[in-house]
Amino acid sequence: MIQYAAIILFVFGLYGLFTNKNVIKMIISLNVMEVGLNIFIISIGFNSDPNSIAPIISSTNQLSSVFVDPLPQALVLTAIVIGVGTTALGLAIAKNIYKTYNTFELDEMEESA
Amino acid sequence: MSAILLIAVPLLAAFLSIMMKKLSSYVLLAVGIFNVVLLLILPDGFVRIGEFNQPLGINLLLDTYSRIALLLLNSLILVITYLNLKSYKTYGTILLLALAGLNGLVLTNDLFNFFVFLEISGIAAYLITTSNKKPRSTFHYLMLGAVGSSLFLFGVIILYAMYGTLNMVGMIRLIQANGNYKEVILPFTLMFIGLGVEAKLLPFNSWVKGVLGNSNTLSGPMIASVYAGSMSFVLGRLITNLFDFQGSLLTVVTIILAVGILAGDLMAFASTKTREILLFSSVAQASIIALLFVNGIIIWAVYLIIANALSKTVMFLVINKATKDIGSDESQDLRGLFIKNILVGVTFTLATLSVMGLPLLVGFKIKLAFLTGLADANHIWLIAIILIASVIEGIYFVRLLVKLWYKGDKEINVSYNFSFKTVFVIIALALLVFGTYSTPLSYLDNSIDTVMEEVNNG
Amino acid sequence: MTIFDIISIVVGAFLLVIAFLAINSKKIINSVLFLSALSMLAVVSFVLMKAPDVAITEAVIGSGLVTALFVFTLLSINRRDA
Amino acid sequence: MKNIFGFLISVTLGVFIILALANTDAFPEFGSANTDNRVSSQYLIEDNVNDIGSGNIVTAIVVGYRGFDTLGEVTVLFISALGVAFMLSSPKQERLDLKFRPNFMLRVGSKILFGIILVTSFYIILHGHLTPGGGFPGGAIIASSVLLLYLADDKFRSNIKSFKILEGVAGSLFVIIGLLGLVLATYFLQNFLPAGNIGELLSAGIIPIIYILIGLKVGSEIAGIVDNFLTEEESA
Repeated sequence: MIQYAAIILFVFGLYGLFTNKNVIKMIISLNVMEVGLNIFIISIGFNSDPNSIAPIISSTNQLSSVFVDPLPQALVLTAIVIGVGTTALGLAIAKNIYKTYNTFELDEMEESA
Repeated sequence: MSAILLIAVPLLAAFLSIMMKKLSSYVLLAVGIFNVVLLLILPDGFVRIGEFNQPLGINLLLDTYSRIALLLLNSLILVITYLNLKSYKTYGTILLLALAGLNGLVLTNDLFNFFVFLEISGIAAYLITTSNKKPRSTFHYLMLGAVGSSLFLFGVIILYAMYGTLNMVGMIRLIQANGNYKEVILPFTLMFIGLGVEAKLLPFNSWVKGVLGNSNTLSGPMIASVYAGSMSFVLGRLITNLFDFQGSLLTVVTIILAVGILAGDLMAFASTKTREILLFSSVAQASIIALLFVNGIIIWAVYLIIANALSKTVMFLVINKATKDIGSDESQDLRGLFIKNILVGVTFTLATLSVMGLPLLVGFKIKLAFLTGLADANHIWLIAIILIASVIEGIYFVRLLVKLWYKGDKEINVSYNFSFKTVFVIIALALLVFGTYSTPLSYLDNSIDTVMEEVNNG
Repeated sequence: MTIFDIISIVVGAFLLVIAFLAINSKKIINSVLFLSALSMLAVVSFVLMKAPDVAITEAVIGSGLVTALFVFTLLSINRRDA
Repeated sequence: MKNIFGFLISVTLGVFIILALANTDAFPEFGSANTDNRVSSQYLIEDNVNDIGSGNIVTAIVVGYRGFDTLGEVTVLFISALGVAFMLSSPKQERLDLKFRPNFMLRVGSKILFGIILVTSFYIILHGHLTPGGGFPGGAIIASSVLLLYLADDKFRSNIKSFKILEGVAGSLFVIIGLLGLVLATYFLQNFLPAGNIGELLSAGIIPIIYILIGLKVGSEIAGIVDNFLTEEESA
C-alpha cells in the first residue's frame, strides 16, 4: 500500500508542478515529488516477512538472518541530500525573483524582455 | 594515471579554489590543459573505483567513443574559459565543477552514478545561466532539470527492481537474456523523457527559449555547444546500447523526434531575434542527432555533434559579443555587423554554411553520409522530413546572413579582440579542411562504442 | 490483515491526504507546514520499512532544515511587505 | 474545483503506472524483494562483510563499495552551497531584522541545548559504520545546532570565513584520501587501511575517516546556506 501511495505522490507532485503558478508552491510540489520518489525507492527493497531486519550487523543479529535490501537505502541517502541541494538553490532563486519582480506569482511578473 | 583523474583533479581544484577566489579561473585553465593532455595518453578500457569489480562497485569506461566526447568537451571548455577570462572571473569554481560533472557523465558506466553526475552538471548549468541576470528563466530551467533527473531516477529504480543491478553492461546482458521488451517500455520512456529535458528534445525544452534567448558570451556557448554536445553523446550511448528501441516505442520516439526537427526549424524561421534563430536551429539539430542514434548511424551522428558544437560556439560567440556591445539582438539592429570586421563575418558565414550542409564544408559530407545511411535503412519519409527541414533552415540562415552583411541604417561598431578571432579562424579552417579532404572521416566506424563488445564477451 | 498492513494503509492514506493539502492550500505558510508533516510521515514509513539510516537522515533534513529554509524565505518576504 | 479535478488526473496516471508495474512479472510485489537475485546478495556474503569490516552494511555500500556516488553527492551539496552564496551574498551582510524577538527562555535554553545537540551529532558521525546514521545526518545535526544559535539571538553571525575553509579542507581531504588509494593501493578510493573486526570503533579502514570528513563538510555547508538565508546586504 505504501508503494502505491508513493507512486501516486510522485505523479501528484509532478501534476502540482505544472499547474501551480506560485514559485514557492512549485518548489513545494518538487519536494513532494522527491519524497514520493524516496519512499518508492525504499519500498522496492522492503522484505515483508516478519523476521527480516535492517541491514546492520551487531552482537544481536548475525549474518545468518534475513536482511532487507541495503542498496536502495544507500541510494536514498544520496537522493535526499540532492533534493536538499536543489531546494536550497530553488529558494535562493525565488528570493532573487522576489527582489527583481516583487511577487511570487509567475503570471503577475511583467514580461521584462 | 587512470581515467579517474579526469574527474578527481577538477573536483580537488574546485574544493581548493573556494579558499582562493581570485585564482580559480587560472586554475581552471591549468586543469583544462591537464585534462586534454591526459586524454591523449590514457589507455582504453574499464577503470574500477575502490577495488570492486562491475556489479559491486562503480566502473568508468574509456573507449574511443567517450574519448572523442571528452576531447571535444575539455577543449571547448578550455577555449570558452580563455575567451571569457576577464569578463566572468567569479565563475571559475562553477566551471570547474561543470567540467568534472560532464567528464563523469560521459565516463561512468553505472546508472545511479549517471544520475548523480546529471545533477552535478545540471546544477552547474543553472548557476552558469544566472550570469544572464534573468532569474525567471533560470528558475524555469532549474524546475525542468530537477523534474527531468527525478524521472530518470524513477526509470533507473524500476530497472533495478526488475534486474537487480545498477551497472549498465550487466543490465544490458540481463535485458537481452530476459527478452521481453514489453516490460522495459515504462522505464525506458521515463529515462528518455528525463534525458530529453537536458538534451533539448522538443516537447521538453521550453526552458531553452528563456535561457539561450538572453544568453551572454559565457552561458551561450557553454549551454548551446558544450552541454548540448555532451548530452547528445550521452543520450546516444544510452539509445544505442541500453534502450535500442523496438516496436511501438520506436515509432513513438521517431515521431517525437521528427516533429522536433520540423517544429524547431519552423520556430527558427518565424523568429526575428538572432539568438532565438540559433537556439531553435540547435534544437532541430539535437533532434536530428537523436534520430540518427535511434537508427543506429553512430559514427555520422558523432561527427554531426562535433561539427555542430564547433560551429555553434563560433555563432553564439559572434552574436553574443555583438549583442553585448549593441544591447539588442533583433536582426534589424545587427544589420551590417560584418562590414567592419570582415574576418569575423567570413568565419561566421562558413560556420553557418557548414550547419546548413553546403558542399565544400564538413556539414555537407556528414549530411550526405547520414542521409545515405537512412536510405539504406529505407526510412524514406524520414529523409523527406530532414530535407524539408534543411530547406527551411537554408531560408532563415540566408535571410540572417544577408541582413548581417549588407549595411543597415545605423552605424554599428563591434570589436572582436585577437583571441576571439584566432578561435574563429581555427574552427572555420577545420570545417573547411575536413569538408574538402574528408578521407580521415572514414577511419572510424560504428565500432567506436565498445559497450556492446563488453556485453558480449562479459 | 496483520498489524503491519493496517498501519501501512493508514500511513499511505495520510500521505496522500497531506500531499493534497500541501499542494492545494491557499496560504503558502500552510503548505510549508503540510510539507514538513509529509516529511515526518515519510520518516514513519521509512521506519516501517526497516530503513533506520534513511529515517534519521530524512528526519533531520526533511522536517528540520528544509522547513526552516522555507520559513526563512517567507519571513524575509513578509518583512518587506510590511 | 479545478484542484479536485487535477487530483483525479494524477491519481489515474498513478494507477496506470501501478497497473503497468503490477503486470510486469519481473517487477517484484511490494514486500517480496528477496536479495538473492540482486547484486546486494553479494554485499551480504560473509567474507565480503568481513573484508569491508563495517557493521552497518548501508554505510559499507555508501562509502565503501559506491564511494564514488558519495563523492558526487558531496559535490552536489558543495555546488548548491556555492550557488546560494553566489546569488544571495554580498560583501557587507547584516542580519535580517525579523519581527520575531527571542524571549528569555529561548536564549538561555539554546545555550545548553547547543552543546547537547553537538555531542549527539558527533556521536552519530563517529558511529556511522556501527549504528544507523553517519556523515549526512550528523552533518545536518551540526547545521541544526548552528541554526538554533541563529534563532536564539538575532544578532548572532557565525564566522563564515572559518566555515568556508573547513568546507574546502574537508572536501579536498576526501579527494586526497581517494587519490592516496590510487597511489598506495591500485584503485581510487581503495581501502588501504586494515579492516579490523566488525563492531569495534576502529574498524572498516578509511570508512569512518571519510564519514567524519563528510559530516564536517555537510555541517559547514548547510550552516553556510542557513547564514545566507538569514542575512541580507546592508540596507544602509
